[in-house]
Amino acid sequence: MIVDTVRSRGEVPYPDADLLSVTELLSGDERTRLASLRQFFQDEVRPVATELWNRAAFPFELLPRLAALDLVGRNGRRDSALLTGLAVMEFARADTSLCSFFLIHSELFTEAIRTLGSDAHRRELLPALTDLTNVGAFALTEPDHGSDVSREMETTAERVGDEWILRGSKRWIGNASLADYILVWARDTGDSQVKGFLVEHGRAGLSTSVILNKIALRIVQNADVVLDDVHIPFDNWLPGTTSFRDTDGLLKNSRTWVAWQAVGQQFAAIDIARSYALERKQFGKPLAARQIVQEQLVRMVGNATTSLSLMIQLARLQEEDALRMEHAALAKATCSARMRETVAIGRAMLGGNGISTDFEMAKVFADAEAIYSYEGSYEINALIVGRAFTGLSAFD
Amino acid sequence: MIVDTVRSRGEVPYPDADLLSVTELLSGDERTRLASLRQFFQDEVRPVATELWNRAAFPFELLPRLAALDLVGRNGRRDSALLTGLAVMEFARADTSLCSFFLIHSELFTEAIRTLGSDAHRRELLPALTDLTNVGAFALTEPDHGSDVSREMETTAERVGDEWILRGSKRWIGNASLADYILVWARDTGDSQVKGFLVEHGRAGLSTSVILNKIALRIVQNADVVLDDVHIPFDNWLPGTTSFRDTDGLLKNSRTWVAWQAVGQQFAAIDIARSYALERKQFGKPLAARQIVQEQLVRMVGNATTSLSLMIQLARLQEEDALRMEHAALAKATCSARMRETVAIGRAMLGGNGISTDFEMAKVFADAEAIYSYEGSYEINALIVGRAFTGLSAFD
Amino acid sequence: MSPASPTRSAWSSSADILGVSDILHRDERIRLEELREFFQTRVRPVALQHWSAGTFPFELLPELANIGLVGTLSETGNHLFSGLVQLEFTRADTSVSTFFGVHNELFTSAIQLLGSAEQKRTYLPDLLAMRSVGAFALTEPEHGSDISRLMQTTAERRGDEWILNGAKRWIGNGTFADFVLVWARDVADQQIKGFVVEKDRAGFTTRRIANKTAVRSVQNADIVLDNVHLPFDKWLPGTTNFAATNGLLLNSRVWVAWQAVGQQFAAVDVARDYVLCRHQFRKPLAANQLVQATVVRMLENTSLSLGLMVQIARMQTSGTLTMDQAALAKSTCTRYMRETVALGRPLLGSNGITVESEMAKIFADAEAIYSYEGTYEMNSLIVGRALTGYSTF
Amino acid sequence: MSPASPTRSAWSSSADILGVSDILHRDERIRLEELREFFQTRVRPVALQHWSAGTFPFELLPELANIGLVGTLSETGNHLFSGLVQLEFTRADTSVSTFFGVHNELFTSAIQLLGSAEQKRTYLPDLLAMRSVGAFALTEPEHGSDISRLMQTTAERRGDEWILNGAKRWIGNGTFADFVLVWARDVADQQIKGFVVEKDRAGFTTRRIANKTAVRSVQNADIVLDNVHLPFDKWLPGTTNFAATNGLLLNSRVWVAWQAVGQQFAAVDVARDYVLCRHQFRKPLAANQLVQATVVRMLENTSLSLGLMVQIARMQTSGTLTMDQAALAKSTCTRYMRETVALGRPLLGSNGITVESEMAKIFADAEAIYSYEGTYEMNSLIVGRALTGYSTF
Repeated sequence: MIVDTVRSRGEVPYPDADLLSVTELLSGDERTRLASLRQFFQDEVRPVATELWNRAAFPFELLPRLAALDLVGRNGRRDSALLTGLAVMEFARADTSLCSFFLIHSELFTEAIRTLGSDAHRRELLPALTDLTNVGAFALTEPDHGSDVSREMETTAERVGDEWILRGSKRWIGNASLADYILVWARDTGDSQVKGFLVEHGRAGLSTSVILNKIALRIVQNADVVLDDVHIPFDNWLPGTTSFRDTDGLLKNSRTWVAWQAVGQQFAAIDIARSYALERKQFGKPLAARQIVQEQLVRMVGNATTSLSLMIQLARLQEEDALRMEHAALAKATCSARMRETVAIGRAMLGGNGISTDFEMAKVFADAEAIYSYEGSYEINALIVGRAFTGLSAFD
Repeated sequence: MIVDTVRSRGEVPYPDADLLSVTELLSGDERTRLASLRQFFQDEVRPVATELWNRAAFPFELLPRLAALDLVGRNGRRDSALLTGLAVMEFARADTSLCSFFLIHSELFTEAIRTLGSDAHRRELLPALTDLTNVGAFALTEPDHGSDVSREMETTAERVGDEWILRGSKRWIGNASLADYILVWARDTGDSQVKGFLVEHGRAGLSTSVILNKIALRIVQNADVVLDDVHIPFDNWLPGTTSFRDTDGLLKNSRTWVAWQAVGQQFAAIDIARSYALERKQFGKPLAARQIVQEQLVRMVGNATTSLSLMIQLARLQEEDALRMEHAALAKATCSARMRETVAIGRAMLGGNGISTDFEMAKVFADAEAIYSYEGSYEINALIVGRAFTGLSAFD
Repeated sequence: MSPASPTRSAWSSSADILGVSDILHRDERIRLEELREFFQTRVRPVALQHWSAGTFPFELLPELANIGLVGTLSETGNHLFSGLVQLEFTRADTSVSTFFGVHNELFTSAIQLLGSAEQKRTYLPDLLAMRSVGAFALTEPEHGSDISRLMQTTAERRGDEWILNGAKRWIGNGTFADFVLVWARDVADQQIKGFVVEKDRAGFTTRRIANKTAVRSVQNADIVLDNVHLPFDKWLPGTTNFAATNGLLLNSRVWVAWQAVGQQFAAVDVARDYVLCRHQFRKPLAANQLVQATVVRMLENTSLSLGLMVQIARMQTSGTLTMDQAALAKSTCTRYMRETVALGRPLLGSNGITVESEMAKIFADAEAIYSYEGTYEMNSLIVGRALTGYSTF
Repeated sequence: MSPASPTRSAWSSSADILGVSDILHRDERIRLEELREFFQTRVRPVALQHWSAGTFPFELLPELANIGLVGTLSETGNHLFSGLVQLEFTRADTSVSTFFGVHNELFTSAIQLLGSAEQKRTYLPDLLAMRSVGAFALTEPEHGSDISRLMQTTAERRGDEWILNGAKRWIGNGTFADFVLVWARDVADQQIKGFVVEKDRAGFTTRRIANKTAVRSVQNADIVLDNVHLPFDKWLPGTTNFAATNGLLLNSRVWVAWQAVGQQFAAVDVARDYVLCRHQFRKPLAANQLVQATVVRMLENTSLSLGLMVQIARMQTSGTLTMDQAALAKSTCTRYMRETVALGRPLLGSNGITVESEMAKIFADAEAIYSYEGTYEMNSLIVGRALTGYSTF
């Protein structure tokens, strides 16, 4: 039973729990676009997501319709930072797994081609990527190295004549099993710098195995990737990648989009919790008519609304090209911490029904854990902010 | 207006908020003793404490009656660890400042004489100490060194003939301005070990200045102590103190008593909050009849009751002589963290009246901050436990 | 490195840093150690796979019977001992311990306490030997916390028979239990009474609740009772009104509070193993202040919870325990548990969202414990009523 | 080392790590900078001593008048600018900013919005120049949140006079204000209306509330009105019923939410200075993970609060702000503030309980902000009603 949010919309004020009148910040065209994106996510994504999540299955059939939204940006078209953020939020509000699939493809892989690839890379790859007829993945973390992968990366790329030979293994790589291209980060044995390499699906020596039994983001196909003497042409190196620092721009923005996901997750929890509290009766009156429940709803809305407010400032910094890594780290840490409290309150509001995905909330609650831990754990992001604010590094 | 706890006792179940029937753990004699101590604290201490706290004044006139309770233990008489703990709890429940005064005198100074002093020290000093005709203080922390004072202590004791010469300064020393004796910890310049020295009130070169403008434990007279070439006889050295390790036993137990104070503080907050919530009406019914308020009260009681339960186990370990520093650190950190949440809930329950000491809660709330920070900050105690549990030290 | 390998040796280094098990008699300590060894070596290793698949480990039933668990728990008069056994069971796996709790604390206890001599003779031997399994059907699709006032399932006496009609929801073990204790409102006197319904009765159907994210090995059922005819003597004569459930619900609330402690021990076990084994920036995670502070907060909550349960057990043993106290134990221990597992889960980073890490399972299971046997809020308001004299529910 | 010295230079390194002040126009930024300098150099240094003594810094009044604060705030149409000014005022001292808020947001605004032309002519010049000070008397000894329904103070019209009777409690500035805006129930039509009472009216007495642990420099009063006779024209004609207070309370709630942000900035200022200066184990406290994590949690809360207030200011400026939104701002920002100062206070250890450290004052003042202008709970239930359609108060 998907709780009928639409029905309850007509019955309560602030039907979308938007206490900020946030669309006032958009132009007329942007408002129209956001409304149609939102409608797509709510009508086409949300209703199918829970069943996919239960089966840990990926909906290839959805890709053409998703491509039609032109979210990846055909021919260089870009939405504003705020509209993009709100779109990510609304996507995650409908389903976080599919939103994550999309962000890996669009904001990590495609954006890497755009900003770090050669002209030839862009010319050859972008059309199919923006149309979602090709899908990309981004392979950075390794089995033994997550937060410290920049210093401790073990995967290597050895230049031999006109080729690179890649060796090593990667873990937790989203989309890897179904991707046409994987952007593999490896340490060049020549100069010991970390660089990015395109590895096409089907290359000899490349193998992927999907990570099963996840409790979060179950639609996303994460894989262990093994690179066993994978030979690729020299040109598969992205010329914009000469050291690990070149990931900064990508990671800064992707951290920001993940923070937007954390906002979307909160509104998803609010949508479900409010509808449930209005419909579920206890001792003859709705849960929503009880003080404890109202205070919990308001705490959720307070968390979500302040998180959204923070992200509006992040979007401003992005537009002004003033966004720094510590801003993105602050946003990611802050919004994901709020999210964790928000979904925990919401989960409990549904009682026993909150542990069945049939009521959606269990999925939202579980997905929050992935958001909290990926793109840098809470602690790592906090220490990035701490370093910026105190001038002292406390990573080790 | 002191809220009339006694009146409300007859009207509600669990009048003392004792959901553990804790006196079942005591013998008949112990129950009688605890009841009479409790009555003294509630009838003689609590009613005068707020006004003293407002003025930051110390009630010398109370000392004879306090001595009559024989809490310090005349002629070697000792209460069981559990009864002692419950007595500290009930003392703090009535007023934390006076309880702290008492603990400094009894559990730090007098206990040091008992366990680390010479026979002569014991013979000469104990009678007046147990009668509270003499008062002791304990001078360990320094202006620049709190948690790291063991390694960084700057106060020195130089042996010259039959004398020691003490030089340095101490900060935050409770009772120092009114004490007959101060136990000063100083580094022996001979062997660089930290040792304990008795400094009598009035010694040339000893000066104390009371720390004013505290927001917590305002009845306790904390002082800055300066030792400017203070000459004391050789025998003023406590022969049981040959290195800093000798403070362990004292600090372990005093940390435990402070944890009991944190429990008492919680019950104080519960007493006041419940009485207030039963008496104060809003929209025509008592605050106590509202869900939000009840959940808050139960959270306070849950915190207090589990803290008390933890301390019952600590008392068992003390009786079995199995108490280790990590147990005491766990108890101090845990109970003081719970206390902080409990008094914060209680403070807010009184609304604007909660910031006036006329309603007592403001005092309880403010005092909690001292408890949280003294006898090792929360973090230091946590890291002691962490080291014991992981085998790894993370202090620096 | 296997960060959370289910077989370990250092049991001495458990979260019981207060040495609570030292309070037990020597015989009890030995038995507890034996059972812990059984739970850790037999239950814990198979639990992960069943949890992922949402299947019940039927292969464990003979072993559970063989180790004599039902007998141990029903024979001891020391509630601290039985509580610690439940803690150790949950420490190995919450689903299987929940299955067992339903069978033992709710169904078997009901026969023992509320059944006729004849019913005891008929049912107990197989129950104790776990040749048959019981379930307990109280909550309904529309009513959880308010079930006592608003129960819709009915029992109508016609001659020597009862006819039951209605629906039940969330019934643990419901899909396969041999016997379900169904609570229904007697239409004659409007009182709620208990009836033993065998699984093959005509009109009795169960449907498994799929898609759970917590205690996934527990087989919860939606049950429909459509004109189920029962012989008169399937009514438990000790159940003349809803008050009959009080003793059962008191004990089961305490049992669930012990589960909340066991969950925390499990989280501490897994967390410590992981942070000691996993290296970052070339040192163990455990060498970081932030990591130690997190583990210590878990230990704080665990110690508070365990400390409380020692006292609850004392009052249970002395027969003075009230529902207020049981409700406080349930709400407080589950509140701490929820924080403890929320602290522990991220210590494992992304690895902590795979079932294989064990932590993901522990984290997810906490939500069931927080919400069943009365939600956190409902138990709090029971205590609130006791503290203030005002009922707000 | 002076861990929390009130004069510092590194203002660039403020808690506004999002650069919110960059949104302002250049002129506004310059003026904000000027006011911040004034608050930090003139207000902050004298605030500690007055707070300890519980005295009001009358010596500041000419300077406050001179810097033109009332005018700046009443002339700007940009609520973000005025909010940031209030933030900066509170960052220097909460008591003095509270005094000013009562005078400006509650009393002076009431004259401007609800007074007659004659009243404006009479009162405003002195109010703007701070030659006279106002207070606002709404709450009563027995009624706070429920004052609109249960107000007991009465106003009775007799010929050309009003006669006021009743008692008010917690009235900020009440002991020395030249004018108190007293709200009373008109016995004729039972509506609540506002009256300007001069401090020397017969029958009007005030008693200072002593022994406060928060905003100690604010002079709160218990007020008794014993047959106070007023000329008819002391009634503000814009106040025909309680709804007249809505606009004032909306704005004052927003102002208090800005105070909650200012408090957090102050806590961050003091915390950072301390942890950078204070050494432990021969390194700055700030080099510890635990310390950094704590400071970052403070920054998180501060950034969330400030981010929200930027949006609130936008809606205020566009005239669309509702009481629901103001209530959300007040409850949420004060919730974060309370956590922020609770994180910050122990960073200073025992030094953090002396007023001289500044942190003790900030920590204590938070409690007043959390409870006034509607408690946390009451504001939450206003939002809850909006979200659900059900009123629970």
